[in-house]
Amino acid sequence: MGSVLKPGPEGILTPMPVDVEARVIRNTRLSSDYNVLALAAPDIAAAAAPGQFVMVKPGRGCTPLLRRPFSVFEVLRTNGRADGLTLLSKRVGVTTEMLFEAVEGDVVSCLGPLGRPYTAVDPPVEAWMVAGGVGLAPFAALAELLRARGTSVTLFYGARTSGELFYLDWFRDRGVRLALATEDGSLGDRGRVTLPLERALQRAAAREVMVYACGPEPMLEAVARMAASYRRRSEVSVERVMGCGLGGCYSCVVPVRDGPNGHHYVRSCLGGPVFAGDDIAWDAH
Amino acid sequence: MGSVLKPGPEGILTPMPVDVEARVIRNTRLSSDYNVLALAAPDIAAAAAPGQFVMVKPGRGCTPLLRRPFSVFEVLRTNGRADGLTLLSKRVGVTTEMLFEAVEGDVVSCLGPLGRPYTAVDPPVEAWMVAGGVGLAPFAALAELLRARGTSVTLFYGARTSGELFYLDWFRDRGVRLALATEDGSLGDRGRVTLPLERALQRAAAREVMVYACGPEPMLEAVARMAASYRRRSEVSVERVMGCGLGGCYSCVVPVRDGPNGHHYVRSCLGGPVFAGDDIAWDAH
Amino acid sequence: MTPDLSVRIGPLTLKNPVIAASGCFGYGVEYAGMVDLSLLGGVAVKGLFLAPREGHPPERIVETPAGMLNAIGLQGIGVHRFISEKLPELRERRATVIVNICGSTLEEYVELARILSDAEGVAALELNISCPNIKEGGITFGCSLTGTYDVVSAVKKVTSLPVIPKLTPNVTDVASFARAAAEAGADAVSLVNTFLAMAIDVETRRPKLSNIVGGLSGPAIRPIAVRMVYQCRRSVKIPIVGMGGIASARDALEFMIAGADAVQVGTASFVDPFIWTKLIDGIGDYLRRHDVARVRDLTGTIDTAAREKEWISS
Amino acid sequence: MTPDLSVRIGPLTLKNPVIAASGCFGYGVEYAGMVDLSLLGGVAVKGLFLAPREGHPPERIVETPAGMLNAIGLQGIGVHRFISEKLPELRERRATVIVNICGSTLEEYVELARILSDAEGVAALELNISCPNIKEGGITFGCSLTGTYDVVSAVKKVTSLPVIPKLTPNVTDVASFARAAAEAGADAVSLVNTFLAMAIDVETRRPKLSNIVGGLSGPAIRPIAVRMVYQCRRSVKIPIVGMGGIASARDALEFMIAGADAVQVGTASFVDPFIWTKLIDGIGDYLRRHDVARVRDLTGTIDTAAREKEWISS
Ligand SMILES: Cc1cc2nc3c(=O)[nH]c(=O)nc-3n(C[C@H](O)[C@H](O)[C@H](O)COP(=O)(O)OP(=O)(O)OC[C@H]3O[C@@H](n4cnc5c(N)ncnc54)[C@H](O)[C@@H]3O)c2cc1C
Ligand SMILES: Cc1cc2nc3c(=O)[nH]c(=O)nc-3n(C[C@H](O)[C@H](O)[C@H](O)COP(=O)(O)OP(=O)(O)OC[C@H]3O[C@@H](n4cnc5c(N)ncnc54)[C@H](O)[C@@H]3O)c2cc1C
Ligand SMILES: Cc1cc2nc3c(=O)[nH]c(=O)nc-3n(C[C@H](O)[C@H](O)[C@H](O)COP(=O)(O)O)c2cc1C
Ligand SMILES: Cc1cc2nc3c(=O)[nH]c(=O)nc-3n(C[C@H](O)[C@H](O)[C@H](O)COP(=O)(O)O)c2cc1C
Ligand code: FES
Ligand code: FES
Repeated sequence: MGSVLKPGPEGILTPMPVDVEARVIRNTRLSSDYNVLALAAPDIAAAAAPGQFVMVKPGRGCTPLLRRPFSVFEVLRTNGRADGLTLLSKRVGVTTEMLFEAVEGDVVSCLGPLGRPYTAVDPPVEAWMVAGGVGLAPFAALAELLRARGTSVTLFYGARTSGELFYLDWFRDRGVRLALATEDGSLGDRGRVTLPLERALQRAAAREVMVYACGPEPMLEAVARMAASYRRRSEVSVERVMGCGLGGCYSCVVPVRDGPNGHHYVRSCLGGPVFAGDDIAWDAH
Repeated sequence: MGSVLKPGPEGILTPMPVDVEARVIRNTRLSSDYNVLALAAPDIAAAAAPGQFVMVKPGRGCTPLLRRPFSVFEVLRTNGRADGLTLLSKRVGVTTEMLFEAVEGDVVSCLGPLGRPYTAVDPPVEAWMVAGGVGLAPFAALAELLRARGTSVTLFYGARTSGELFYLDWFRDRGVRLALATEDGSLGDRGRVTLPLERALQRAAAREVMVYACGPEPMLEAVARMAASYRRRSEVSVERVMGCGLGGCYSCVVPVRDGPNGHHYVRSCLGGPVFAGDDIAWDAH
Repeated sequence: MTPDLSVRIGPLTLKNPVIAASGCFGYGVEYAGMVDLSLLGGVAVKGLFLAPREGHPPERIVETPAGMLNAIGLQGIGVHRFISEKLPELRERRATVIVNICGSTLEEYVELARILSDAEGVAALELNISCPNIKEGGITFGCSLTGTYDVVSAVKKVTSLPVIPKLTPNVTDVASFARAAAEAGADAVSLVNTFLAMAIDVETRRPKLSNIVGGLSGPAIRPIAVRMVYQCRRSVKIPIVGMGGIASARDALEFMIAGADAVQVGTASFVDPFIWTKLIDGIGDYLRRHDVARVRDLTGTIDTAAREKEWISS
Repeated sequence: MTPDLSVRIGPLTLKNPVIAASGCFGYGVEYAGMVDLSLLGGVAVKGLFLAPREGHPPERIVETPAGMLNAIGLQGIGVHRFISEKLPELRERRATVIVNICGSTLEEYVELARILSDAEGVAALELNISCPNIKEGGITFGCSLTGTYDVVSAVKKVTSLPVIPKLTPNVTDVASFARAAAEAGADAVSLVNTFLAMAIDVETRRPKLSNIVGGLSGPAIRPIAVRMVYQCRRSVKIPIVGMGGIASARDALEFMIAGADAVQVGTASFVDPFIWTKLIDGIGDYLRRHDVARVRDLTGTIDTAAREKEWISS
């Protein structure tokens, strides 16, 4: 498979996905539930844009049966050439359990890159990335891309507790400003990540800002509404159960606005996972 | 679970089986299809008698769903105490594939010991063990037991080709005489293992002999008939697809003689896997 | 709080809802040394005809994705030997014995019920009108509404034991069979028996089972079985014993929430013969965690209202 | 020897027996960049009504042991947009297009058939009378013998395209539906559609699908589907398109040996979107290995005679 560009049916150009039996290079456990899995998948790594995802299946057999979607977290490079990628994974079920337990040399089937990436902005527009929990996943790659363009980047990052805020130094090292929140108040604001975000929006006055969000859906909704009320553009990465990741099954739909009150369902694996915050019909279900 | 003795419903005393999550100590590949897997399962190893089996399931999940039966090959001892066992496995499907690929530290669920063992004989009776292919499996443990009793042991061992005759030195080291056969003639007699067996029976004249057999069913039948025609006792270990290994499912039946022409089905996990060669109604199916 | 795990199947009270499924636990006695039979909600013994039966030749089972096929053909010792050879030990072990009975004719069911009603230590009769593996009788009742009605009412006339017809899933509308059973006076229904299925060895082009077809059980069928229990729950008021692919406490709870009063476990007990305490303890833990006092309060509590939105910082 | 992989589905000749199953391959065009559509035996596109449809709200799928449930609710763009927006590209890619049509009424099936008969590039019509996820129409035809007969004969009257009713497995006797279809003039039947099933989240006690129930597909159902194909083969002479859990060439061959003339693959193509050449090549290898000249010579060749004994030094 080359990397031919094709027009996605939901109206976006994506490189042709490839299916790679990727070897595990390294598995770093960040906590009792989170791990970062490094995979040798040069073709995918070279083609992936921030916000895109891969469909992953560890092991053979029927448990799990279907692939699962994961954002491309970091792109790994050797001598400047992309040769691997990492996944930031949170243990919630059978696949993530296997990713958590994976050891060097294991093979993980990896199909990608897939989906519509975030739209990178250039200076003077500032990039504000808003992450809830494992919603951090697309933002390492996005931060690198944006910083390479000289764009100012802030990460608003919320979790239950400070022990679940990862990669803080990684972002600081790349000149990313951090605004943190924890539900137990152990680091940053006590409460949700929308707290520091709203404060910043209040203070941002005339600055141009693009808000990127990834996290649980109610958070995405809150962020999109907040951005809109402050007249800022937003892009959110939605998380849907995906059967195929390729437009085949229609499992992954989100309600997209259709005039003032209507909506229609769009497959998030093709039309997303990244959508403009304004496009989603948040009230639809 | 202790090692209480209970009367098996098919009329035999067996120790209570235990279920052990056994760690893989070592995996030795003997060829592209055969391997010997060493498992840490002291309770089973200590209780197992030659000819008994364990019900094994590698991995979690549904592939495989059911356990599979394997003979206890060797009992491993440290300072004389049984602390592990090995399985001789031939790759034929999903479970044996996983056993072939297993690495140190993996966990294999192991239930046993199960079933009716071989009846060990004492001098002056000689023990003739007849193995076809992976049918070698029960005979390492049996040879050790018999040699410890001072019984003279001969192994008749057939396979397709010399590369599939394993553990020859192991048996020689323990004073076991070998009579080999290969279908391609690369070692021992060209042809089936019944060739050297019949020759030996012809020559054995007045010696008392007990014939033990394990291998494909047509071989067992041939051996049992041959032993009977030379008026020697035989015990054969039958290989049936087993759903439970405990008498619950009635999947594993063999036809056992019932008067001159009749037969009834006996569960080989309880009444066997070892049966007197004369007891099986070879013509029944 | 120690949750109350007892459930009622008509006139019968089980100490907990976990029953060993028929045909998957021998006559129970095979397991008596390994498992304390008195801890189980019940033991459904292997299907019995009046006379002993040899069953089908091997191969009798084959594994399939997340399931297995069986065509045992109801090998069994017949009701008389069961009563004389097995029942005394089951009684001694204080097992709650549910006898699964099979007939080639309506009369055979009636005769079996009569004989077992006189035996000591039988808690209930499960009418196997749903075995897919044998030609004569059984499933012909289970696939006909009047057949189901007739066999249940005939058996009810001759016994005071609770009567639990076991329904086949191989029908268009299982709930109508539950209704027929209820109208005929069944004390409960149990479902599902296995799905008629087959597997072929493509190298030899032969069926993998000697009987050509067999019954599919195991986790593979669970979602269909749960749906059938759900449909029956909305259709009848009598207790339902649910089964099909239960392999964990969570699976058992799924059946109960869908509408089952008790559950049976077959295939999964082949994989883990020590599953029983895990299931019973797991159900207890769930009840404690969810602050439910009695397991019977779970039955049929599926919430089909629209989901609400929750925001947790996942 | 290069084996002949072509098969005949009534008047239609497919270059090989491997078809992408409806609802599992979008409108085909989604895959056009990844898969050479002209290499497939056929592409069964997503079920179409006359009008566009929104389908059910999420969650629409959930994984189950060796299978998955779906309740998509036939979201679709309607037949007119299909003809104008998708069919031209499918034609250009030289796909053999099988259009899966759904109706709420008999008239809707007829109207769809009429419209599609006038469109260029449609090879056959598959009548979806078996979708378990929608309330109106469809499966009510598929669960009634006269309904099946009526819809097939009505459609046959208005089209010269091959007509392939797709049968539901949620019935007691699937072969009787195949017979009804054959008598009504169907060119072939396809089976199975999904099994009505459900899954419940025990923590919330809510169904996992918004539609409460959905259809079970994937390897879990394969043994039941194979049995149904086998039964239909012994009951009708028209071609059979078999499906349900096919994930390898061996699985496809199993269906053909049981009686299928061609096969469809759905769920497994989600796991491996590049499965098509693997299946086609695997079938070819098998034919070579077994010295079978034409794949169609395999259909229904199951050998149900007693097994012979073989002795290999295993
Ligand atoms: C585009 C996209 C990108 C994603 N990126 C990441 C990532 O980088 N890192 C990460 O850890 N996770 C990510 N996810 C979520 C991830 O796909 C799920 O956590 C994963 O599918 C769970 O699989 P499992 O087998 O471990 O759990 P399962 O056993 O399948 O499910 C466990 C629980 O999680 C729920 N669940 C399963 N899949 C999803 C889903 N897609 N969305 C919401 N809930 C689900 C189930 O309902 C169930 O309650 C992403 C999802 C999408 C759609
Ligand atoms: C008491 C007993 C002791 C055994 N000891 C050993 C042993 O020590 N070493 C060893 O390698 N094997 C042994 N076997 C055979 C072993 O159980 C099978 O090889 C194993 O079940 C195959 O599992 P699988 O998942 O790899 O293959 P599967 O995928 O289950 O099957 C692959 C193929 O093997 C056939 N098969 C599966 N199970 C059996 C079976 N039980 N008998 C015959 N054919 C079968 C299937 O029909 C299929 O064609 C023993 C069997 C029994 C009954
Ligand atoms: C090997 C085997 C034998 C069975 N024998 C019987 C039987 O004798 N009577 C009966 O009513 N059901 C019988 N069943 C069906 C089970 O009781 C149960 O209904 C079915 O297996 C589904 O449950 P499971 O998925 O937990 O196994 C048998 C099932 C298996 C697997
Ligand atoms: C997500 C999904 C959508 C489906 N949509 C349709 C459909 O629109 N029309 C139809 O006839 N069958 C539909 N089916 C059924 C499949 O075509 C097929 O009959 C079934 O999935 C069994 O095959 P499989 O196990 O290979 O998936 C759908 C199946 C799935 C999984
Ligand atoms: S995941 Fe299948 S269409 Fe989007
Ligand atoms: S393997 Fe289940 S009874 Fe023998």
